[in-house]
Amino acid sequence: MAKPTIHHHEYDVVIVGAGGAGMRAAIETGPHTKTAVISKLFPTRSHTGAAQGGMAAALANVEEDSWEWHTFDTVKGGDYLVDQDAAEILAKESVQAVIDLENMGLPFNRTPDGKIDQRRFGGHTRDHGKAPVRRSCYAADRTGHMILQTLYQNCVKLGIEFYNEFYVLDLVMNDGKPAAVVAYELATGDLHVFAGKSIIFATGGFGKIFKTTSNAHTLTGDGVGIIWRKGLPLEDMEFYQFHPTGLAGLGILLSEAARGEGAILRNSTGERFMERYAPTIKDLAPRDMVARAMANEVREGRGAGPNKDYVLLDLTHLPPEVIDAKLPDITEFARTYLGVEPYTEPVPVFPTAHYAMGGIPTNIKAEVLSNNKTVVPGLYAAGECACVSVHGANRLGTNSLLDINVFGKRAGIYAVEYAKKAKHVPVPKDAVDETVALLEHMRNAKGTEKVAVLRKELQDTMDLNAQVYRTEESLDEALAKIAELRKRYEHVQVQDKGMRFNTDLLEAVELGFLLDLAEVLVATAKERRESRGGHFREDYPTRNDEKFMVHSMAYKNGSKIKIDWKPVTITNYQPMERKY
Amino acid sequence: MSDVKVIDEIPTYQVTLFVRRFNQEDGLEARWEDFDVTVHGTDRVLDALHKIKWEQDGSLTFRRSCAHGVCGSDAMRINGRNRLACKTLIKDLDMTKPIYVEPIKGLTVEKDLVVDMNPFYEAYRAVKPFLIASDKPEKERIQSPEDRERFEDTTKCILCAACTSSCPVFWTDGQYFGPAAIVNAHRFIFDSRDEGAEVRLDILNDKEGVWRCRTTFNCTEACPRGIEVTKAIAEVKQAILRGKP
Amino acid sequence: MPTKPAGTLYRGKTGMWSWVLHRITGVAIFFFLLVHTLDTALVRMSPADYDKVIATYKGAIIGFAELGLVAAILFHALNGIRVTLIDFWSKGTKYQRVMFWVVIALAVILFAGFAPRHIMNVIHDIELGY
Amino acid sequence: MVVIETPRSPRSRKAAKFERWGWLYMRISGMFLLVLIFGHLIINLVMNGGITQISFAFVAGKWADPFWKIWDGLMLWLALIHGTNGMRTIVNDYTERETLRKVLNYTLWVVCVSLIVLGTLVITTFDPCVDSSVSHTLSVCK
Ligand SMILES: Cc1cc2nc3c(=O)[nH]c(=O)nc-3n(C[C@H](O)[C@H](O)[C@H](O)COP(=O)(O)OP(=O)(O)OC[C@H]3O[C@@H](n4cnc5c(N)ncnc54)[C@H](O)[C@@H]3O)c2cc1C
Ligand code: HEM
Ligand code: SF4
Ligand code: F3S
Ligand code: FES
Repeated sequence: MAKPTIHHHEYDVVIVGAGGAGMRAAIETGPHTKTAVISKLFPTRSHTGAAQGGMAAALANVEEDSWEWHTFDTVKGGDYLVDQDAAEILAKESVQAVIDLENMGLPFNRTPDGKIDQRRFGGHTRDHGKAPVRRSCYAADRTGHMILQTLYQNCVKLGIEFYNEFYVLDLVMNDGKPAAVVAYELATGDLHVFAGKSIIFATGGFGKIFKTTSNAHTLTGDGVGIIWRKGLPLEDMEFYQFHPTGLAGLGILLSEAARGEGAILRNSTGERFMERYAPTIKDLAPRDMVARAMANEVREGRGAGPNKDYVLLDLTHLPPEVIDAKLPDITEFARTYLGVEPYTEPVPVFPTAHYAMGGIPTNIKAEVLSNNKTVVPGLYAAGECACVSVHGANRLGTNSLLDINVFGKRAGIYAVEYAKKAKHVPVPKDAVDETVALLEHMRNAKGTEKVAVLRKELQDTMDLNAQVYRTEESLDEALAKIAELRKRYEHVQVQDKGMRFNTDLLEAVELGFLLDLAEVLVATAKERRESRGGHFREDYPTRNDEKFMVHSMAYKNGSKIKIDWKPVTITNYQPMERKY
Repeated sequence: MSDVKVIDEIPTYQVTLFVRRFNQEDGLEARWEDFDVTVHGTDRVLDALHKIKWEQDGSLTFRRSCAHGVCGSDAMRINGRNRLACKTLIKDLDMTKPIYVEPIKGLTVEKDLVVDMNPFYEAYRAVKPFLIASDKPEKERIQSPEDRERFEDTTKCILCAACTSSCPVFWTDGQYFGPAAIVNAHRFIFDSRDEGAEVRLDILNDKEGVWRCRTTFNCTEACPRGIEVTKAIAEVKQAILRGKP
Repeated sequence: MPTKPAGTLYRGKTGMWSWVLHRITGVAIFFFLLVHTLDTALVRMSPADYDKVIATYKGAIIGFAELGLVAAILFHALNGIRVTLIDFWSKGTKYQRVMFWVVIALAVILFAGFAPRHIMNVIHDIELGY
Repeated sequence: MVVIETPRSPRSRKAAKFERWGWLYMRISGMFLLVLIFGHLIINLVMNGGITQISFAFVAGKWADPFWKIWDGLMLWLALIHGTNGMRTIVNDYTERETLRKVLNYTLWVVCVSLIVLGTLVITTFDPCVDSSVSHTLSVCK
């Protein structure tokens, strides 16, 4: 096979990923420094566009609200594993983040007097948990779509340079500093080296390690995986959020906005079971609680359907006009994919793998950390791939769209600041060697293992062993399975030997990242012998603040995983029991 | 609560897909290839394509991401009509006949179902698809719900190109801006906060602009987001005639 | 095996087919109009020749072709109204399909009114020995 | 050789702002033509003997009245321009090479203008009595 052609580019700021976080950063860097945005998808295909419900900000447009309450909710929602300085920033800068978007043209829904309308969302309350508050700014149930479009529109306006359908496969480090990224051009099979003074990772999540997920096929955690392979740590990887209301069997998300607008979860007997689990805010309790409650109903035999394996989301009492105006897309999903008419029939739902709370550790300037304190100069991460940590053990709905905007913007600002005073780190001669080796190995392998089979086995074991409920045994089982899959992955087979648009090859590469991240997730989950937020251990069903009020930090140590801990930043809110 | 709908045991079916293949690298002409796949009742055409790629022929190439109709990656021609593969349930097609899947028309085929989208994006960018406003408000700009509603329909566009590549005028010489670009211009022309309507109307009052639309409605019928595309185009035509939105 | 060599025909609906028809009928009428202007010009040059030409119009073949022409004009004109309504009436796009069937229905009715009369006339002329 | 369905040529944008007038004209002339052509068809092909009645004498009789001269003149102008402009659209749609496009469009307009001039001359200078072999029967010529 011919050696790929190699191209070299030099930019001040290189942004990997053109989702919400990447493009929000680009809007800050583009006007000030030479910026390239590299994305494996055309920007508006990024999964930010799938977000539905809204973006939290204490605008107080419809009722009294304050950023302090928002901070508290975020901390409490995250089961106190939130870095409170970061959460304060998130809540404080939320108002400006929403105004920025509106000013850029985002068509938010409006109140009768023309201001941005707001609605309720799980875990967001007034005055430290007294009652649900209307804090989520939204545009029907396509808030993420509008954010993604608006950000792309503004990038077009600013003339940002995009390299679309370029897969970043490696980060080139030199002497502990980032020098460049190596990208594979899908259309040609050529390799490109993008040298940058500042490099921002905004590659999104990795939901595809699970079978039932709301995440896109392309969310394979490449960015997180690359950082991991460079020997940098990953934080809080055991915390993965399962969203309560995925379409049963499919995983396609039905936004929490449905419950925000009054939809009710019921079991097979028609009981509103959330009344038992969270008497005050019921269906609007944080996601981890609702997801577990649902799984529990099913376990205890109160699931609906022929196999009693899901519960029901009831919207039938909502006026059709309200459904049409506020939840048009998700009701359409129910109709299209399950053939259920939400006006008159309850919709079968079950928890779906949704959001990675953990990821690349960063500080509040979005700088990537190489251990509990040290910053990697010039390397930034923002969005779902990063862990600031504002979401702690469980992210509140609508806080992620906020996260990508607040910390995307911050990443941009600080990347510019750094690029203005720094020089390019020399790109070593052998910069592309690893990538070439990786690709050629895959392309030429005479293996017998099919990517899709391995991936499916991985996803099955993850759904079975590392989902809403986990135990030491189930995690061990998952680890063993992953080890087996890793071996088989050595003999993976790529049928397409071509250079152009070789998605077969890339799926094989992506599977490598999935295996890495799944392993880290399970390994850290095993070490965290307590239950907190999205991580629930049946063998350790309670929260253990004495031992585990710390972030996990996983390091790659050869082929082993080393786990360390990092203290949580606490400012105002001491850990309390989480009751709703 | 009304009766619980029982979703019965999901049946499986055997279907044949005819997929239009083309790869510059193998030197062959574009051709049809057939694949037999077993599918479930809830499977979409995208699932069938995945099954082919994952189990039979890894070189089959197509774009996809979200798998539920929101990212706009997988517009293709299914049984002669433009649809999103991820929104087309196989059981809704006539399964007694083979299912024909081919790339969208009017854009150069790169490989199998992948086409060169650049001309499409270029037309989109040409209409200045971004808010043009000179004021610098401290808070949000005020906009009444009615004004907001005025352009609601066209904000839904996911740039999938199903419309533009279904348009007979676009097929002829590929110079026409195409419905998607006009939809995205409409999105801003009728936004009460925007000040750039005149510029956009001028751009679309071009030889290749709105006047080339012959109201064939293929675009409206193809749009997976249910946007009333032809209506939006008609509104832009009216606005150009009036000289203002 | 039904391996079709080329891509399939796009399966557009009434909107697309009405446009195809509109286009074809437009071209047909255009070419007829060219000829018709020339032959009518004969009334100025040579009335005798004019009458000769017109006589052929009354013959069987052209006589029946005229049926086609009238059908084309009927469709083109009525669909022209439909197109104009789509453009200028705010509900036009909503009712475009209904309007298409109204166009077809009206065209058929008008044609049904016209055709027998015309055929009778043509036959009558042929009988007269033209 | 590889066959790719309908490849597109690169976009070349020439601002031609008269398209709008062409578009408007098609609709306005269409509405006039509706009345003119249907009137014409009814008088010529439906009333009285339909097509059997048509002859030089019939035309001469009609054009004795300036009303019908104006009617037919208008129809001539509007229809030819409407048709030619429509044909121009079609030519623009289906020609890829610029020269071919120019040649065809140029031809269209030459034909259109010639026929309009010819037709207008015929109508305005029409004299029913030019050819006595036919016109001797007409009352106007007696
Ligand atoms: C169905 C759904 C609904 C949601 N609803 C909400 C909500 O209502 N409110 C809320 O706050 N949050 C919501 N979320 C969460 C939120 O949308 C996401 O966490 C957030 O959008 C992530 O944004 P991002 O920019 O980090 O990543 P993404 O938008 O996923 O973007 C990732 C980018 O990285 C690029 N990329 C990835 N790998 C590579 C590579 N190797 N090389 C080059 N580029 C690469 C991709 O092309 C893409 O452009 C939802 C999530 C889902 C899945
Ligand atoms: C009887 C009344 C007529 C009406 C109401 C009418 C109406 C129209 C309209 C509205 C259009 C524009 C269609 C579009 O933009 O999609 C059009 C196009 C056209 N018309 Fe007519 N027309 C009439 C008569 C004629 C005549 C007499 C001719 C021939 C000389 C003609 C030839 C054409 C042609 C060639 C087109 C272009 C078709 C295309 O672009 O697809 N029309 N007509
Ligand atoms: S208007 Fe509809 S069909 Fe066209 S690009 Fe947008 S979403 Fe796709
Ligand atoms: S398909 Fe084309 S012709 Fe007009 S109505 Fe749609 S743009
Ligand atoms: S895969 Fe996203 S629209 Fe079909």
